[in-house]
Amino acid sequence: MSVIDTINNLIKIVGDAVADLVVGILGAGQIADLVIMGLGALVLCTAVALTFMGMTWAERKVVARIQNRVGPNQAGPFGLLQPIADGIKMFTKEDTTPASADRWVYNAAPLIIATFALLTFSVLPFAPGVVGANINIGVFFVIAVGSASTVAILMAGWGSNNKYSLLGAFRTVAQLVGYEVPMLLNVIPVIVLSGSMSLVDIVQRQTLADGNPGIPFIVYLPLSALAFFIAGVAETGRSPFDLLEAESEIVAGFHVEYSGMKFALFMLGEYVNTLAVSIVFVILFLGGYAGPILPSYIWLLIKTALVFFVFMWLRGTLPRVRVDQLMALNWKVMVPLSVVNIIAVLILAKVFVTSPGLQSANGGILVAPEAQALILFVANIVILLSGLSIMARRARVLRLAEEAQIESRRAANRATASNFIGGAPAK
Amino acid sequence: MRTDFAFIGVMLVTAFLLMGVAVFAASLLRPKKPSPAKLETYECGMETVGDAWVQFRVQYYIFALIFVLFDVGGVLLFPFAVAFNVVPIYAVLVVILFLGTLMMALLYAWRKGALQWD
Amino acid sequence: MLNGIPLYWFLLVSAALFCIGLYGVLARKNAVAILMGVELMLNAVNINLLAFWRYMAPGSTAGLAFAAFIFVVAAAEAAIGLALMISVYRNMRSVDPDKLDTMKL
Amino acid sequence: MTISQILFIVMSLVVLGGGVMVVAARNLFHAALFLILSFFGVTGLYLLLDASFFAAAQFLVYIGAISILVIFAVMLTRGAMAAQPANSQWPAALVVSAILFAIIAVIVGPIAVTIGERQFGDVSWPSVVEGQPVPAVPDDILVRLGQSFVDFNQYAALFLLAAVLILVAMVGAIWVARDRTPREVIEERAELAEESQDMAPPQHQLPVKNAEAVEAPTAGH
Repeated sequence: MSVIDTINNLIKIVGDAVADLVVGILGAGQIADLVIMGLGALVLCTAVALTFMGMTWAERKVVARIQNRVGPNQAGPFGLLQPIADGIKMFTKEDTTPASADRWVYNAAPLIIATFALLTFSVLPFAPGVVGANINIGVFFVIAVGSASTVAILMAGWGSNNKYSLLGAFRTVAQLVGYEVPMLLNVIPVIVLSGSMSLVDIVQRQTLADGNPGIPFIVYLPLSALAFFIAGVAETGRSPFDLLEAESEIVAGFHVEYSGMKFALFMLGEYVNTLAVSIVFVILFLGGYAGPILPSYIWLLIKTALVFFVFMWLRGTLPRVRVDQLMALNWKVMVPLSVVNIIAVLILAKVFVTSPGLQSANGGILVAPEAQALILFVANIVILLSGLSIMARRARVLRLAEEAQIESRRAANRATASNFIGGAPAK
Repeated sequence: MRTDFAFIGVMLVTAFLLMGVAVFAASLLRPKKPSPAKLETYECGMETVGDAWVQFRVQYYIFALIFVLFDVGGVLLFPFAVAFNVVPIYAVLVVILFLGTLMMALLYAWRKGALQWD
Repeated sequence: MLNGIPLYWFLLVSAALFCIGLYGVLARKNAVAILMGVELMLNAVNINLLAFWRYMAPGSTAGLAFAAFIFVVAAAEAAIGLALMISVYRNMRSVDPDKLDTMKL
Repeated sequence: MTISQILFIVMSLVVLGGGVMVVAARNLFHAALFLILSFFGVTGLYLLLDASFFAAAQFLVYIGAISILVIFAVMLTRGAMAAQPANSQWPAALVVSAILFAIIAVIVGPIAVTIGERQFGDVSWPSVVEGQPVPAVPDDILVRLGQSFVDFNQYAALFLLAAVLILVAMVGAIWVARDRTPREVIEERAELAEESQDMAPPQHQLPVKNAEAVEAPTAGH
């Protein structure tokens, strides 16, 4: 085995060595398996938690730069020790539970949110052969586990027994739960193209037979990728969809009563969810860990960092959307466009097939993968543009109607005013 | 496949225990000096008025129900998406019919103003 | 995954869940709680369907298709049932089925 | 005891314990949370049954969606939280449920019971031969399920019926739950009054709430 192969498969080799060690100590059997799995899970959780700390630092630094500030620069070089300082603070800060809180519910909510955020990582492939659990329902599992956070948010809102918390939890859930629908719908074209829900298979479908990256699905499905990304931003409750922590309106939303470690767990849940959405986006649309020259896990890291940078960029620049805009964007734009897009992809993928086997089975026109990608790309763009133009026309009609209404009201006001002046009885 | 789900189970337990340990360790490290004022419900510094019994608007419920119905509709599409390569071409028509019916539901909600948040 | 689990274990659990749900439907004083009981019963049905599918005909899709249909039914039932409860509550200020005997708006 | 058996027992305890608390909890919000716990246990049972897709769907639909709906409904009808969890018939309900469970347990259970001439229980389920492993689930079961959803000889009708059910549920639920404007309320009540006048001699005007708050439809009726 060459040095390059060793570097490429570093994670797998280390993992196998540890597994061999455990088997050597305990002997092969169910207990050894359990210990290996436990070690793997522990390493995974710790790695994700450390990434969380790094993410908080990176986000502060990047958003500060975007807004012409410096960001953390006191603790260590470039403020690199800031997350550790934060951690120490979180650990040692007094943690009050309101006297009127529903104790069990109040304490369980942050644990649930953090646990299920971490659980997502058990099915994500990080490199060839490096995946906690390669299950046949991977994407579906990720979306399903992501929906657990809504329950935890409601628990936090209720458990605090605080008006702001409960209202914040309600608003959050009612507004953000809807974005699960476009998320579900936009995964379907990807599954249609790859023929499997397993994340490993989806990455493989975007990789050529010789291991080089093929055409990523973002080229096939730009509209789906865009909608999935927007839905992902909204699902994680980040700016510009961060209505759940609209400080100016409902203080800090559902976690206003939380402090200390429990508050840290809510933050961890948010950032870990963001990381998970970034990685899932990379896997679904950017070809996952596939890439030339560099080891695959480095490629995954680069691509994920890129997606997360866009997240931070949005946070640094965009103002918060209004509630009604948020709902309208979801139900009146993204869901109908996604459904139209699914229909188009279904028809086109059935008519233009890429393998002779499928052609002989179901008919259709045999084309090269590049041609199929081009056809789907054009269809996606056409749907997106026509959707946008319909929206623009509709917005214009609404605006004109509103202006006409204002104008007529003004005219009516003028009429009454002149009446009053003309016919007012003298005192 | 089975060991995969076993790993998910182990991951669930590990993550939960890890988070629990973090909270427990913090409870050992942190100071604990409760006072009645500290334990009051936070209301921007004002005296807390009443319970958290707020009357909610029914709009929240309507959005939730639209979401639930679309959610189950989406779930039914997943097995079809996996089987897409092996189904005959008329199957696409069935799914289009399915999606069209869902769109009719969305259109109804739209026309009734249920998608309008105000 | 079924090492040493006989089919009737699943059937007994499902029967017990169904009866718990039935008790909830018959005995609860709040209509929302009654609907929770109905959800429990639908879950029991689904356990039964999937257990029979797994043990008797794992190659067929009949049990799975009907289980998926039950999901839709459960969602529709919850949506409409709870909407009714909210509407009733708005008009009557109560969701106690014993008090809802007027048949008037 | 195999690991599967232990897991099954744990999951069943979660399911049944959650279920019991759902029907016993005084606080409706707690009842809803126990309902979620019960759903979570059912997810585990589905995994034991190798129905992974259905486990995830259970998680998504029941825990992520239906329970949200239930909690919202609990909140919206909050003033009505009963001080007593059960109505006056609860002993009878308990007896009925227990008898039903006993009957089912006898029928499906392993113990043979002879009542009169006939013997119940101890069914040897046809294809599950004692001591033999259950046949494995084919790997492409999801593909088969997807195929059967769009096959008119199988469940295409059911599949489309599901969409229609969703449509009908949407229409019905929105119609029932949505907030009416005062004008709509008045019109609806006027219609109702008209109908009742058609059926019976008029006795009194139906009470109209907030009639003075809006412009009542003066002409037309």
